[in-house]
Amino acid sequence: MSTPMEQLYQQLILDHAKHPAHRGAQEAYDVEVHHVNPTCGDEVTLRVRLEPDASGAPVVGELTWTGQGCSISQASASVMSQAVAGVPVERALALSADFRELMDSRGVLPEKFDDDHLDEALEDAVAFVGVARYPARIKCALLGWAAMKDAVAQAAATTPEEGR
Amino acid sequence: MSTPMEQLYQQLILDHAKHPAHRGAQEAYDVEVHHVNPTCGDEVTLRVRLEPDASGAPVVGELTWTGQGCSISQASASVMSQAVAGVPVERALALSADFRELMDSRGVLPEKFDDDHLDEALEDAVAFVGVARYPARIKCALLGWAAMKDAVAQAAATTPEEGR
Amino acid sequence: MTDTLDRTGPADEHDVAPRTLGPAELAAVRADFPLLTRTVRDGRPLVYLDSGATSQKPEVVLDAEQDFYAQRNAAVHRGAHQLAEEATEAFETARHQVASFVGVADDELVWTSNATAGLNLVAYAMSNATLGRGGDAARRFALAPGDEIVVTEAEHHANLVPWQELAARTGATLRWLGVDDDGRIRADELATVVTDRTKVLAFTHASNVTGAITDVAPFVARAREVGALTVLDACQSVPHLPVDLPALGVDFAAFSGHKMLGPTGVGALYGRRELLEAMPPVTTGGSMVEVVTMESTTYAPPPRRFEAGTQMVSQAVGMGAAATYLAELGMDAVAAHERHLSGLLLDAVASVPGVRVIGPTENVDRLATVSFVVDGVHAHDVGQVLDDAGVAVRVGHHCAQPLHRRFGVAATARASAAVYTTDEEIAVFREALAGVRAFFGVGD
Amino acid sequence: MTDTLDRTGPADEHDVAPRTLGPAELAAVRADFPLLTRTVRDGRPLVYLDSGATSQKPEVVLDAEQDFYAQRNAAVHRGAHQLAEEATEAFETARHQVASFVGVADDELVWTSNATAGLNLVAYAMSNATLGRGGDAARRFALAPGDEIVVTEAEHHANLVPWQELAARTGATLRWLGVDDDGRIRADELATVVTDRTKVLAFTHASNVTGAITDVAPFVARAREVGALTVLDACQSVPHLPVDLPALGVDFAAFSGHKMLGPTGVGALYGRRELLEAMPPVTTGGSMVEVVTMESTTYAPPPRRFEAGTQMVSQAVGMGAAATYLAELGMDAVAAHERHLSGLLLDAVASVPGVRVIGPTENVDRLATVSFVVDGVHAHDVGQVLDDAGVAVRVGHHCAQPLHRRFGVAATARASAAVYTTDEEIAVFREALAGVRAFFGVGD
Ligand SMILES: Cc1ncc(COP(=O)(O)O)c(C=O)c1O
Ligand SMILES: Cc1ncc(COP(=O)(O)O)c(C=O)c1O
Ligand code: FES
Ligand code: FES
Repeated sequence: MSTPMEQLYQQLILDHAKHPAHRGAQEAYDVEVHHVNPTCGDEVTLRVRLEPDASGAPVVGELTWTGQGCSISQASASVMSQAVAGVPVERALALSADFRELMDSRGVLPEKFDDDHLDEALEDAVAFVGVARYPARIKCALLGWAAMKDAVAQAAATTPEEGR
Repeated sequence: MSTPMEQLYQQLILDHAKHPAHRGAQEAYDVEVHHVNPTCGDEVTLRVRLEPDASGAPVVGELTWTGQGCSISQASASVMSQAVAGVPVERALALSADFRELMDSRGVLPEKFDDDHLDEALEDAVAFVGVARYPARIKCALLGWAAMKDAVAQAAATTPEEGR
Repeated sequence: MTDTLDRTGPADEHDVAPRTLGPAELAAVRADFPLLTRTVRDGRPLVYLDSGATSQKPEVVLDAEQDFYAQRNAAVHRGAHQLAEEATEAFETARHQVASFVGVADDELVWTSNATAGLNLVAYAMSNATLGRGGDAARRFALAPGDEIVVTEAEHHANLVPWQELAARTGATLRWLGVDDDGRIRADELATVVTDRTKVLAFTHASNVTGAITDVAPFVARAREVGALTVLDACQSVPHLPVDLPALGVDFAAFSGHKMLGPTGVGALYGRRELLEAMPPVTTGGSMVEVVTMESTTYAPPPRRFEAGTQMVSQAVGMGAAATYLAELGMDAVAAHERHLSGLLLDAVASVPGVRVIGPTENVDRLATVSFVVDGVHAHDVGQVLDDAGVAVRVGHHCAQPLHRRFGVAATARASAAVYTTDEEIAVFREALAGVRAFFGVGD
Repeated sequence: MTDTLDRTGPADEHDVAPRTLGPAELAAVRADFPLLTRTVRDGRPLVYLDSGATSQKPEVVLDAEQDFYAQRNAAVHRGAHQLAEEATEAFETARHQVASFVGVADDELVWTSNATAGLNLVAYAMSNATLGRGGDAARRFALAPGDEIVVTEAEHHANLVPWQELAARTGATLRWLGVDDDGRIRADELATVVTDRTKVLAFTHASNVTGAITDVAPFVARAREVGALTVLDACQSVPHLPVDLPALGVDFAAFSGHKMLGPTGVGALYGRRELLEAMPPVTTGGSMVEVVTMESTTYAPPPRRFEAGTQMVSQAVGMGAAATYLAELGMDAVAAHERHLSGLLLDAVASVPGVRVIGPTENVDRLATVSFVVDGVHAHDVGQVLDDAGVAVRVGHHCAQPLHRRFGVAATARASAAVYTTDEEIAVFREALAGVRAFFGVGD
């Protein structure tokens, strides 16, 4: 059995922290948001562009982020970016709600995260279950997700269904 | 032996409280002061006129007071008025300092108040020694004295030695 | 005078009779309060009838604080270590305990050092808004000459002087509702005194002098009609009555831990969420900010925006334990017991010649707080004689000079009970009171 | 890096070497602190290196509070009964204990809920004076556009944000002194930044980040030259050094109980008597007034003028006990012990590759508070690994964002010791720190 510390810093998290996905600042975007983790002052700036899918419904298009933070926050933003890139806006928001639930779990995996129920987009996100045991770190893991949720919601509200 | 309560409310104090001396508001005065006991909101208004003695030094002349307060404060103002009426300003201030010392005594009679050393002007004032055991009542006993001290000092400062 | 003795039933006949505390239960309650066993003035058993000033504390409150210091003391909302986590958890659990005790959401409850600080917080937020702090969102809190602040003649200085000062800082005008001969706030004056110019209506839920309980509904209704904010001084109600602040409909309410069986050094301010969100901060410093540069600062959301610096963590934990203790007794039972005591107090005072009550003499809509004057004897002298019998009452103006002036007295003596007060204690009080006038040789 | 290991002697060779704490004495001290015996994270002994955030409390402090509640709890400065007398006596004795601990008169010490509240009190008194409150006597505290408030880049948010807000409220301008590469406030900038326009100079006695101790003399000298008021943040100095405020010559100083072995929920503000006397009140309410009518109010003399409502009595008593405890150990001995610890901490950090100190690296004029960054590892991750070894440090910006920005970092980890810290604890810290970079796979 691994210790709580090992569960917190799973290899997958350390890897994402070292080589974060979607880090950057794209030129073209609908919305940019800036979120701060008030407990530590760390920040993330996230840009997103929505695209219409075949039916015209909005889908998360290009998404990049920059900012500084601990390994948990960097890894989580990285995992988040991969999870939501290319998915419909509604699904991105639902994934964000799922992740929040994981963080509120106090380390007991909620049913929707067990192997039988897991949304495959959250496959890497499950690695963060260990964070839920450390209340002070939950905000770290949520930082990127909160920024994404905010940005996507803003973009969806300002971009008409038929993407212009 | 009398109880602390009986020492607090000695008959002399109850008598002074019932029939206070120098209560009133004289027409002619050099200075009027208004003092408040902040713990209870009780007040005294005191008027005093100084007169020069034979050598021209200022002496407490007519002195009257009004106001409301507990029996301790009324009795103390009464005793104070009798103690300082007609005495030189300096002596009045010294008596006031002696009385303060009595109040700071925590109920142990200071030497200057024992029978051998007592200034006869303070004869009645000794009755207040029991008050010193009740910290919340010390301000009651001091209210009139503080007003007198303030008024007399002000009057002495504005009235030239050679009384006009 | 009244036939209220033993009246423990509901004021409104349609209510179900609330549970009160039986003798065994009351004995168990008393056993929880270490101080109640002490003696005063040469061995007399203490009869503590000064709970309106500050209540005594049950062991669970002392233990909660002791346990916090001995087991999980650390700075909260800071630091990654386990103690800090545990301290934060204890602090926020306490917030939940106190918030739910008065029916509000956790993030609508701001810790303050006492009720006075809570009331001042609202007043200073308004003057900061007046000076442009908090920007557009805060403009609804701004005051200007011509605007009016309405208080009442029944207020404790804590709910009067901050508004006088706010008026002086902003140029607004202070007005007030009077009280009737029973000491009740004159709700009939609401229609004329509270007008379109009124921006704030600040009033007490229960008077610490008369014990009168305010019927809040007409105040809130009138304030809403004219668009004024309501600020409730809930200092004397929260410890003694079931209080559901959202049901009362007030915008803000303040109360203190030390009057509700909790520690000194802690109180709480309730504010409706949307108001707290729009309000500029007052005390500034650490833990209530977001981004700080040398030039300027952005602020955290409420409640943290109003909690600057290291908080009274241990005291919050103690106040949480006190709220839980009261909730477990049941505030209906507490109120019923105290209504019984109120009847006994009124009867005791009525039975002694030359004693006059300041406040309602009928045992209806009042606390077990009875202020009175004894003909010919100053309140402080009354208190001294009672003290000699072991009976602790408060004397003076009880931080309500205008109310005393309204009744033409400078000071009163006040007997105020709490959940741990017994019938026997009130009997001792009665007997001591009966001897006062004779002691000073007044009356017949 | 430095040869400061075991350096316990005086910085100035002409001083007599101060007494430090021997091993037996230190063991006795530790036995006084119940929390220090607890374990964290699956049974590891706690190594508490977060005293800069809040200190642990000796049993005498807990007992003083417990005893107050169980024996003499009552409202102070009110009421004629024996409990009230005893509570008042306990409260004022505590004031004397804390006042004399920093060398000031009892009536120059105002209780506050923490240091933040003390600093805000001065800032709000100044804006109240600016609005005409306090009349002519208070005019010296008034600010106008063109006036300047000077702070420093080393300040805790508690001694920065209140001055930003004061500037915003009054139209005055905020300026600041920079810090040098060691984290020391640049006293050389006093001559240019502090000018005739400066009305207040607010600065810290010791930084909670760098541990640098300020040489107060040139600041006070310059402020006097230009007629500016000085406000000292003594939060980090009073718990760790002998401090004589009148000897320092500052006008105001604020500190907190919880950082000096005392309870949460209490702090103190020192103000020179003539200043407190001239200053208008800030928080208003009960117990700080003289005559209150519905129209207006007159105020009590200091310190009561600044102590509105029911005070944190039990906490004041606890803070008094803490001051007495420290005074009995002797602040010279405490400071000598902590200078020794500071040397050990600096050496520990210097011995681990890839670790950089933010603040003075020489063990001179600094506290046993060492903040550092680990190359390639975020401070919070550093803290988490230390926590897993039982070592409690603080991570983040420590409420000093501008100072962190000055050093180009968002966060640091901070190890801060107190009188109860041992050599062995610092060795545990060192070992855990040495494993951090390997854990995250950075470095070699
Ligand atoms: C240097 C300094 N100033 C001010 C403060 C604020 O103290 P408190 O949070 O007790 O008000 C602190 C502690 O957080 C500090 O370290
Ligand atoms: C009705 C009322 N309001 C306000 C207060 C002030 O409470 P505190 O002194 O705890 O701030 C009190 C108590 O003194 C009170 O009885
Ligand atoms: S510590 Fe700042 S985001 Fe994790
Ligand atoms: S009680 Fe007011 S003067 Fe004695």
